[in-house]
Amino acid sequence: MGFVELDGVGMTFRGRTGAYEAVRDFNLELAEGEFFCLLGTSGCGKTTVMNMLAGFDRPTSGEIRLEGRPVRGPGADRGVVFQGHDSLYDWLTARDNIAFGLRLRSMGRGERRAIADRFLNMVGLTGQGAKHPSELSGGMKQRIQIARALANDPRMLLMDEPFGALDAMTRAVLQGELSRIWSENRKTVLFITHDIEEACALATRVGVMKRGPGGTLKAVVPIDLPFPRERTSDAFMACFRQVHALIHEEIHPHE
Amino acid sequence: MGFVELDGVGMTFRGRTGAYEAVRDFNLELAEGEFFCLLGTSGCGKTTVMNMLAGFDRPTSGEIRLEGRPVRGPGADRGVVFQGHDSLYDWLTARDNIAFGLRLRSMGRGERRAIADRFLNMVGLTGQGAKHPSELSGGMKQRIQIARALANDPRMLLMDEPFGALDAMTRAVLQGELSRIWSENRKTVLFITHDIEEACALATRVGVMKRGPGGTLKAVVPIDLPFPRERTSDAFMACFRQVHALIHEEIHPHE
Amino acid sequence: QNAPIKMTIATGVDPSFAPYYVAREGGFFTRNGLDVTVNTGPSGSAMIAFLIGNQINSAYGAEQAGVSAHLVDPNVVAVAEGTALLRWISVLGRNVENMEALKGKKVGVARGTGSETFWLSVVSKLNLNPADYTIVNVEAPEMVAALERGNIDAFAVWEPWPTRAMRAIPNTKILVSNEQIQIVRNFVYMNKGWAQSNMEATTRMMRALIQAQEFIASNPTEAAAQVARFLRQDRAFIAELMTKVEYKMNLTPDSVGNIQLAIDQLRGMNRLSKEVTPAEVIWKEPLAAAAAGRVMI
Amino acid sequence: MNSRAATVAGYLIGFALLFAIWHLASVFIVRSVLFPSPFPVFERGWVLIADGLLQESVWASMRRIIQGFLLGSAIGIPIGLAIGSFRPVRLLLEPWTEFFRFIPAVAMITVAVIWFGIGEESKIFLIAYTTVFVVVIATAAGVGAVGKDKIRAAQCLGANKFQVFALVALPATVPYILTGMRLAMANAFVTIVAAELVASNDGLGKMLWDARLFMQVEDIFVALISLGLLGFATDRVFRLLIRAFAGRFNPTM
Amino acid sequence: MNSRAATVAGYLIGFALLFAIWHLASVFIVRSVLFPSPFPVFERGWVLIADGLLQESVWASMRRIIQGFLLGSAIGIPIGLAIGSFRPVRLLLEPWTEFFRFIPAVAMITVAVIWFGIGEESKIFLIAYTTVFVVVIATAAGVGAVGKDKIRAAQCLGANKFQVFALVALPATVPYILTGMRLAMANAFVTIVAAELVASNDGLGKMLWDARLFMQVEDIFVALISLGLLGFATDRVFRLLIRAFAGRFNPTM
Ligand SMILES: Nc1ncnc2c1ncn2[C@@H]1O[C@H](COP(=O)(O)OP(=O)(O)OP(=O)(O)O)[C@@H](O)[C@H]1O
Ligand SMILES: Nc1ncnc2c1ncn2[C@@H]1O[C@H](COP(=O)(O)OP(=O)(O)OP(=O)(O)O)[C@@H](O)[C@H]1O
Ligand SMILES: [Mg+2]
Ligand SMILES: [Mg+2]
Repeated sequence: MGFVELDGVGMTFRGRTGAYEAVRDFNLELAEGEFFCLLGTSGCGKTTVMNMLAGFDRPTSGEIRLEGRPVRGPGADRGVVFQGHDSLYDWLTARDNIAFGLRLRSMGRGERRAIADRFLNMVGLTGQGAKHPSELSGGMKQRIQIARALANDPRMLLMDEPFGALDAMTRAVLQGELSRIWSENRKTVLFITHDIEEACALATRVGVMKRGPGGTLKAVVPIDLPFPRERTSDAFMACFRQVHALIHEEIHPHE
Repeated sequence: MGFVELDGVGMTFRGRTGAYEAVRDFNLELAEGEFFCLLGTSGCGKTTVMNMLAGFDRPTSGEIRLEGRPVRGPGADRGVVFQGHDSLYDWLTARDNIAFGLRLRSMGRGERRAIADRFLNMVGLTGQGAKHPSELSGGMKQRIQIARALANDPRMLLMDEPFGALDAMTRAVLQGELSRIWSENRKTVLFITHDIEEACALATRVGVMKRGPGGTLKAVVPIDLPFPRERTSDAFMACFRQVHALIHEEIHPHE
Repeated sequence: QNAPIKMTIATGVDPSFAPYYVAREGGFFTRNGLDVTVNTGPSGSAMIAFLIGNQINSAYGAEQAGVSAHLVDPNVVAVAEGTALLRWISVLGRNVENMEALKGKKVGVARGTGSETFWLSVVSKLNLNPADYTIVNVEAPEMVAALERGNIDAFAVWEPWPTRAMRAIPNTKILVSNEQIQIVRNFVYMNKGWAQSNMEATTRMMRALIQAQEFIASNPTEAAAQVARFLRQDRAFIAELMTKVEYKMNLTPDSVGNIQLAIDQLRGMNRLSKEVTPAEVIWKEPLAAAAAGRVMI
Repeated sequence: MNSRAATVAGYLIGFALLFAIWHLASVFIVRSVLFPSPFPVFERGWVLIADGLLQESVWASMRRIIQGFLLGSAIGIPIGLAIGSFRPVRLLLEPWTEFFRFIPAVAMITVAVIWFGIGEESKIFLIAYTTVFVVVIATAAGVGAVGKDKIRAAQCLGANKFQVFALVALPATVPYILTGMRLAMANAFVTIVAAELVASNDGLGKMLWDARLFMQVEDIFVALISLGLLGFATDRVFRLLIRAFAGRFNPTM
Repeated sequence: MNSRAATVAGYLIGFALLFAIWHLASVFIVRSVLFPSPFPVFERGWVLIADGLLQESVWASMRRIIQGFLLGSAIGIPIGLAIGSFRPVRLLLEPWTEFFRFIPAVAMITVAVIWFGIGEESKIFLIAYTTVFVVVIATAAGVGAVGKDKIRAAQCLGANKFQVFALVALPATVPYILTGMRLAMANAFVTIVAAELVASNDGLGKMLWDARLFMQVEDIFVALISLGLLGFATDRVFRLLIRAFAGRFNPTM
């Protein structure tokens, strides 16, 4: 029995324009401590899968289990980094946003502040803790979101293109931090990205989705390389090419 | 006299947490038909510069001129692709969002639809025109925004990380389309990105900003390669390395 | 010396309720060992309803309202006739000479108030045909505006409206005054349950009101000044209005007649939920206890 | 379907509870002749319905409410949009709206009669008067809350001030306008009672005033309950119409 | 600074215009003894101020308005949040709020007096009554408009239902609550007039009713203008307080 099991999961949206089957028969098992990267073309259903695993939406078919128990709703055991910045609290400073989860557990003010500042530091926003979200740039907001999820120290992390709006350098730094946190605590991670190199650098397994309608898991590539990974090594390059081929095939199926 | 001139432009935000000088003494001249890529670390002031050029914010010092006349406000001559998706109209379908600018010019319904469908096609969303923004994935929303700006056929395009939330393949397709449109009509483009390869592939010149506070233009690299560019060529690689070094230096100034 | 007895009474703002105001402003309540709070509302009749919940101990108002309240709660009783409104209500016409000329025209009447009672009496006393007149329901304060605008050609309403209208609008005159038709009377009401268990206070209040009435009769100018002060109104205006009424504080066959008339009128309007007699509505003990000579029934 | 059944069940339970509490209050707590238990009130209501009197009053009042409400909304929406969109308009008109909205309709009766006479017009005027300010404020607040990127996008697609107003501010403000109209509807119901104080021969307001004058407690409560239930029903219909016609503007309502 | 001057100038011009139009209307259009020109009204107002009578009335009414308004808001905000946040609460309470909000305060006078007597309490009750529903609806609408990602983020940071309610729904709803309170304030002013119909010895409402009974047109207008100006001033103060204390919740107001 895996830590997380997605068992024949499907999701059909019913809207004004009729029904749309976004995900069909999605099967996946994650062991505890795995770092799973999910790739796929835009609109194939990645966010939809993540929303179901987080417990925000109920699958319209199939079942999702966490440690054998069906997922019924969101919980502090699964920290989420959302696509977009709507999830930040406009009325709180960057620091208070990061400390929000700690406040929920009635942690003392001083301790909260110390932890929040540590994570502000980690995402490269030292000294910017007093700004409100409306005073931050796009990439800064995204980093606050990441810091908020990490500061809460969940067992599992669900991250939807967390580094999408960041420059290469900031991105590399955060990749390193995430990898370090993961190796130290062996959290289970589901990581959505469009960056194949990023996926190959971080993941223990990479999953590629078929495009929609009826998006589903098309192939899973295990990456058995030691951390930290040497991105110029031949083994890394081989992985990269394998994943790249899978995605390319998806875009141009007849070539 | 350039087509666009930014002359000693500065921007200081005054908020509850005091004043913050985001941009200082920014100087740049763009010739008509140039494709200028602006790079810089997250939070260095790229969006701020673009907002001033678009006419949304007035610089607190210096002046911006378009064809010699000071910019006083936004206009249809400068099409903008925003960072984030708040600018889409939730109450309109994807197709009507794309056709919004055409409707403003009282173009007939049929013609509008035909143009909108052409651009839907171009961004890979054929047949999805009837969906509303809330029914679209993050990447799909971004593509609708791009299509909306392009469909309006402005003289100048201001694009803030337009391809940020897209997978490599969709991104490559759109880069190709943008490059083609640009070569055909020689629009002037200001393009903000974090992807150095993307910048080198598209731009006639690449600008790198110094990090804030007081972010400003640090260096400009002209890229005199013919289009379409061969990304594996030595000349391309040289450009890439040059820009990469500039940015790297910015992150680790003392190395 | 005992602490003064606390009481709450309520009524409208109108010189026809002068005994209340004078008893307070002239200190008659205090001299009788009462500490009285006088509350005012839009009309005396509206305040009678508060006797039902025993929110107040006494009220001052018209017959119909008293009978209506008595029907809901038999504890609401009339203890004295307070004021006879001699030249108080009139039919006032604009561009019409007499009741004959008013035929086929529109008359403003404030439904459910003394205005309506009066109009019904005019019709029956002068043997008019009600079908000859178009009745328009208008609240008293809007009468003048309606007349001015030509929405109505005449109205039947109490002072100060007729006086005001005659001053403000040309070609207006009083067609009928209530002196020729029917003397309307305002009564003092009490909650019988409360009064019986507070007989001492009740008697003292009756005594204070009688003294106030006598004071008004003997010192009309000073009384008018007191009323004007209480109402924050112009002195001369109040004095003029006070000449149109007579303050009584007694119970006479006329009082009984008016209560009977009110009962009949309510029956005619299909508003009488059960039969009552004036003897049930009037309770003479308190007045008898204070001044036996004033009870003449 | 299931959710609709839950809604109806919730409403039924809610109303049943309301009447149960009323009954208990009238029997055990208040015990005043002025506060009847629900049964004599329902009985009286039934009599009035059998006589056709209640329907007549309801119809007369509803006609006035709807006319005044629609008139008030039709005036209030454009004014609110203009106040929210154009600073000079705001500065000039705000003293007016912010002044008049605190002046009660009941105090405007005399003025209404002077202008419109004692007929239907003055009643409709009073209801429109009471509707218009709520709609103005809610609409202006809505315009203020339109995301600035939405407006900027329109501007750089070439929209002039009027187009931003009509094609962005208006549709983006629809949820606020509708909330404002829902709130204003209660004002219209409240004001009908004051309006029917002026020279009227029918309507629930007149029924209420008459009943008050003659202390007919059951009639008072019949009128009150009619107003409450009518209001409830009108609000439901309004929401249904919103869902049907304007749903895409308003995912949350 | 410049913008504040423009605001004040705008207000002054707005009010000047209002009084100019009033003057012209009274002289050329309406020409009724019941519609005085502004000058005798100001004169009468001055006399009332010199006698201290106007201040007394204003103070009496404002005390009641503020007490009732604060009470109504204090009750309405949590109820609105609960209705917006919890479906069972909504289904059960909605019939109540949606029923009572259509019943005018003026019709509740009798009930208020039965419960609270003819003293201050019944007046404050009536004002609270008229405040509470507007605040409830506006608050509940605000909760419905909270971005779902904000709520989801709290849930997966471990917030229980109550914490989502208090730490996300409440602050995110503040702009709606404040708009609701601004709208409700007008209701409070409107209702003070009805409330002071009940056995009261002071206040602007009583001044208005007395003046109506004695046809003192100038006094009526003094009372109306006092209500309007007080309302205007109260609204400005309310907005300033919002800016000062709750500005970060509410960038648009
Ligand atoms: N409205 C504002 N008020 C105060 N500070 C602001 C405001 N907008 C931006 N800033 C500050 O200005 C700086 C530059 O912001 P800007 O959005 O231009 O960055 P950027 O280069 O676009 O970054 P990114 O790549 O993350 O989008 C940041 O430090 C930000 O905190
Ligand atoms: N609420 C909804 N109603 C209807 N259709 C929806 C809804 N949400 C998503 N979809 C559809 O489901 C499909 C998958 O969406 P999803 O957001 O999961 O894509 P994604 O893989 O995350 O894409 P991206 O990389 O662009 O974020 C899309 O075609 C989208 O149009
Ligand atoms: Mg997605
Ligand atoms: Mg930016």
